[in-house]
Amino acid sequence: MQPGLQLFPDSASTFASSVDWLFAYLMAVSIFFGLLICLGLIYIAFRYHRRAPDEVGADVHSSTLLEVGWMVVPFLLCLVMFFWGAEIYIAERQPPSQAMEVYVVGKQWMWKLQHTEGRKEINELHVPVNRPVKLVMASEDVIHDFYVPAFRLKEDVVPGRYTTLWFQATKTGQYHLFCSQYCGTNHALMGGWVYVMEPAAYEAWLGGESANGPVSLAAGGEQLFNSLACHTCHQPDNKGRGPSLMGVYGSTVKLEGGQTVLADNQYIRESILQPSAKIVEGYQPLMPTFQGLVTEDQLLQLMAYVKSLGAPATGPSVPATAAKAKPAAK
Amino acid sequence: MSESESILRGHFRDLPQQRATATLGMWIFMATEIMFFGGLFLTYTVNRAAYPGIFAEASHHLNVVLGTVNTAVLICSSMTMAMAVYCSHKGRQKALSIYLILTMILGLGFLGIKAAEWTEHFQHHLVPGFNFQFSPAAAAGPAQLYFSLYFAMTGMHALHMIIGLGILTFLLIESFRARYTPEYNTPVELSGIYWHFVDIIWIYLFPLLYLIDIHK
Amino acid sequence: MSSSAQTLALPRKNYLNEGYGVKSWLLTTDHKRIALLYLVVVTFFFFVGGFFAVLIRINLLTPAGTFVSAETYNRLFTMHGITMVFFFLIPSIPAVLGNFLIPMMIGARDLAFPRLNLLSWYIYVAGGLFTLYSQLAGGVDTGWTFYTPLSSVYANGHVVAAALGIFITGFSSILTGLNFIVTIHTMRAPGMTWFRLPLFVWTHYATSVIFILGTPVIAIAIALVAMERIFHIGFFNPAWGGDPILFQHLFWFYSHPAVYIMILPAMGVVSEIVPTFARKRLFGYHFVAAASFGIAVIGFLVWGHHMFVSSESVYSAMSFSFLSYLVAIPSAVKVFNWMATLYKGSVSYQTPMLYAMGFIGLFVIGGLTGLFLACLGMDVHVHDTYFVIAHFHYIMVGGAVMGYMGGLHYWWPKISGRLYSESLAKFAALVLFVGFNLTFFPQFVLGYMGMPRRYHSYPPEFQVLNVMSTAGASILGIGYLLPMAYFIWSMRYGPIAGPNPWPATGLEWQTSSPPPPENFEVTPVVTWEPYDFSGRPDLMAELAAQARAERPVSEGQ
Amino acid sequence: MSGHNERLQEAAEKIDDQMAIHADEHSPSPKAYLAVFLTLLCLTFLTYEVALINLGKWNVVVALAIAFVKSTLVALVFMHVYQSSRRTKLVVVAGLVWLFFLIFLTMSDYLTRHWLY
Repeated sequence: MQPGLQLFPDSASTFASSVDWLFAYLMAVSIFFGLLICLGLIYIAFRYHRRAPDEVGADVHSSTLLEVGWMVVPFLLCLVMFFWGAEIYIAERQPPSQAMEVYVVGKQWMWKLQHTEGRKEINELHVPVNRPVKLVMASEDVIHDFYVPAFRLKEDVVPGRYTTLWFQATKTGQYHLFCSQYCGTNHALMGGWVYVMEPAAYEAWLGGESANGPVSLAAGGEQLFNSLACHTCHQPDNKGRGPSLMGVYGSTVKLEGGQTVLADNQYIRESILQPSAKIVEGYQPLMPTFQGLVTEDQLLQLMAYVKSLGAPATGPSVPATAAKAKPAAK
Repeated sequence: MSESESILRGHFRDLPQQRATATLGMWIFMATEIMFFGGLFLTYTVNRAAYPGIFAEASHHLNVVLGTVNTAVLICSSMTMAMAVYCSHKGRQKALSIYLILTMILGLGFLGIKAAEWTEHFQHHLVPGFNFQFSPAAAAGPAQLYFSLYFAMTGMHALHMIIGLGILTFLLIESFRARYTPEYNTPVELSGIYWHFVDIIWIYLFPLLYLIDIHK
Repeated sequence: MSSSAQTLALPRKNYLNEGYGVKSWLLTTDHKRIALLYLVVVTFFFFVGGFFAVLIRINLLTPAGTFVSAETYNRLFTMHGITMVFFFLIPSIPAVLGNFLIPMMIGARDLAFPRLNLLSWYIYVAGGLFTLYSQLAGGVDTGWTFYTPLSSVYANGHVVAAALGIFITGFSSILTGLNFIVTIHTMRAPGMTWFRLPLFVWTHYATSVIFILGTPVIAIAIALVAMERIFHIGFFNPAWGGDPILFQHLFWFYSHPAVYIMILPAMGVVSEIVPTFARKRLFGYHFVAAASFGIAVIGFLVWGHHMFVSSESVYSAMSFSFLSYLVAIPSAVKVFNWMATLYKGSVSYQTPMLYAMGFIGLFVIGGLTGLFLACLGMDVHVHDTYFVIAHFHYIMVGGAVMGYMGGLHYWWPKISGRLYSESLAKFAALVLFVGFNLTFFPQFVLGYMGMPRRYHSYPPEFQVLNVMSTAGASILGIGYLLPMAYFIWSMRYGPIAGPNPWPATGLEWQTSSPPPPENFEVTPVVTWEPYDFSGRPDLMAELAAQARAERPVSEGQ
Repeated sequence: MSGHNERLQEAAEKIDDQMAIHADEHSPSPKAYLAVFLTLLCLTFLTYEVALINLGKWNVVVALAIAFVKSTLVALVFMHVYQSSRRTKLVVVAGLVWLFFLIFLTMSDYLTRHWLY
């Protein structure tokens, strides 16, 4: 980082420039009205200063036209802000389907990150430049917030559910990563760096420290699936006491009672932690809860595994995200 | 400063003004109460939407017959309270006292039945924080949430009932002293509004907690 | 300026000398005395909260933040927030100035429920004692927002005691709001129609609506947090089945409108000061009155803009963003109408007017930066950064506290019957204005740079701006001590003010200063339009008399 | 312009100055109370019976509709809202509208979580 007084943050994502342009518009409107009012006050101070002790003001005290004017004009300017801001916000919530996924777990007071290929890191995130990256985030304890000012992006990491964040870095370099939702004693220390790398350098980094390369996330999930004995009930041929998980991810599941649910991250998570909340049609609520038995990291591994069962031919992420873009049964 | 002696307080012009003031104050307090219970109703709604199945399952542990009887008891007490207010307007001192006593008995009856229900939940380990047990065990978390809300809502309601009984006791003592006349009966009128409001809360608690899932 | 010849002594009978014992104060049902009781406690909490702020700013002088530990720092900003929001800002203008003035402004002898009024002071003090206890016993480190599950499960401090304090104080707010609404409806003097009410009364009506309809919701939310913490039942903790976002909904349903509890009464103060010192009817009276209600009602529909990044649904975020922009309309109406009131006025710049102008300028900056935060794409970047801190301090300190200070200076002659030193007061106002901007303007830049709020230590590139902010805070601190000193001085040594020193048009100026216990010797009858000078022969005569008295001496202002 | 102001003023006065409530003069007769009382008891029985039938998601709707009818009856007759001033009615409506704000806007978040991901 450059020493001395810096007054504007780095811009290193596709969103950064669009947010900065929006900022410019907001500043222009603000400066215009700020100056209008302050200069107006100063003008009045000189022009209408009381000149005689018994002087009173002129008797002008209403004008409907003026009132309507200064209601409508600011509101129209605000409408522009609203639509412009909403457009960026919606884009920020719609990760492209080919985005690479990184799994993030926040806990007091560190960030744990796992790449699908298996490389893990703490308080650091390595990503390739010019490639969309989607973060799937979970919290082990309280609410945290993943914030990268240079990307102009943040999103709370809420316990009990998955939140997502996506970006496409545009400039290699090292950028601040902050936790921006107050999370307890060492909140200020819960941060680190995001390293945006050239694709080749990133690939090399992914290979990792160990000689034979890390175990992929889905493979780790499969080991876990077997060691937790999930496979005894969830057999691939639908003959177990639980439903088969082949091709479940991203599909629409029929529930007891006639409702349906989209099998997304949240559903997989709930099915592991609150299995009796939603019962698949034709099955008994026999599954025990795994609340407290699996960590958030392990849950994400299991999820990656279930996801890999979804579409074994084309690789993990593509059909899942495509399916998610459709609205679920409400 | 002899405020308590005369009916008209010093800072009012006349009795109608004083009466309108007290009535408006009471109604504004009722609006506050709506929002107070509203927070609980919202918490209930959000969580029921999250766990419809388990909430239904948990609601089956309530005694619907007792709940229905209690609803009827409370409606009866509202009737007697309404009659008490009516008698205070007409200046029927003795009938006023009798209706107040009836209302109190019905109110106590409601609380008694409620206490019996709570005892039953306690014996069945359905009180959150006190060795809560639920089967299937996988549903214990949300079921405990249901019972937390159940106790929070019925407990808050019962607290209002107890406060109401305190107010009724005060009214009864004052009515023995023949304080309420056709000219001055605002306290009875306002206590009536409060009592009916507590009734209305129960009118919503009853279906939401007991009824809507019993067919499942 | 106008201790004009006729009144050189305080009125023989006034509310201050009605009784002298402790009992005559602690058991009083006189709204004016209760207002002073509030003034004492509110001032106490202001300096408690200010003390915490000073420690926070000292700690942030260096990036490493070694002045206090992280744990202590977290407790400091939490207690700064809780004290300032719940025990200073929310009661300040309504409970002190509102209590004192509303009955007088509408020509009543007292509030509708005087004993309830006293009770609400005791409830407020009781709540304050719980919170003080939690602070002395080691504090709370949840942030004033009490976000779950941090507050309900993970935090170490005395959360339950602090929550109980806020819960109890809430009832004080509810009773005050109830009292105001009923009083405004039923206690008005003959001829005091709705559209002759001073805007101070209108804004307090709107504030009271928030008090009575918002406060119960936070009371229940805070109570649920306490229950979750004590009994380990999961309303909000996801590990126990609850939903942490639900708490945020319940919390902000009140706490966003609570911002309008702070700013609306201050707008009321400014709407009184501006016509008085411009000697001109308030421009667009009906629109300004309606704008108060607009702010109070729309204020209840925008709370979700505190949750744009907390996994709120996109649809919901968009509707909250849109509704937030609606608040801009009544805010703009207020500001432009004040400007239009000054236009072609006969403006004099005494201390209250300086505060009112300071309010307008700072509120405009606070309001305009609010547009950034209501804007979805922008908020994602600046949410939970120092940009937000700067924004709400511009509203709460630059707006609400400036309004409160302006109101105190404006009505001090009425409250105490005496004048303060005008030159000293002007100097203090200037110090406050400079100190305030130096403290908080750099924080906008810090926020856009990305410095998150509630950070005990920070990256070194943020240091220069933080040092500027701390420097400003030290100036601000002195600025607040000055008025404290000269107000106390004036209580004994200040020149006698007379009934209507500025002069102003409101009913409260039609009685002696300090007013008699029953406010008016005879119930006033109102026949004039609000803020009208030229239609008031009595005031015009007073002005002429003052002019005659002053002209030969030619006193420079 | 002044005509406009006068009309505004008149409207505001209308809301306010119906404050001389003489509820005692128009309060309902015991007969009305009895009728409402019996209706309430019948509705209580009805809501219990209907709850036993499986109507799917309509069970909630029916139960709440009956509760709404019951509470409206209590408010209008027992609490004398029907005879009360417009001001009192305004307060009641304000309470309900604010309750609607709270529940509607909060649920608009929960129920639309899947609209756009």
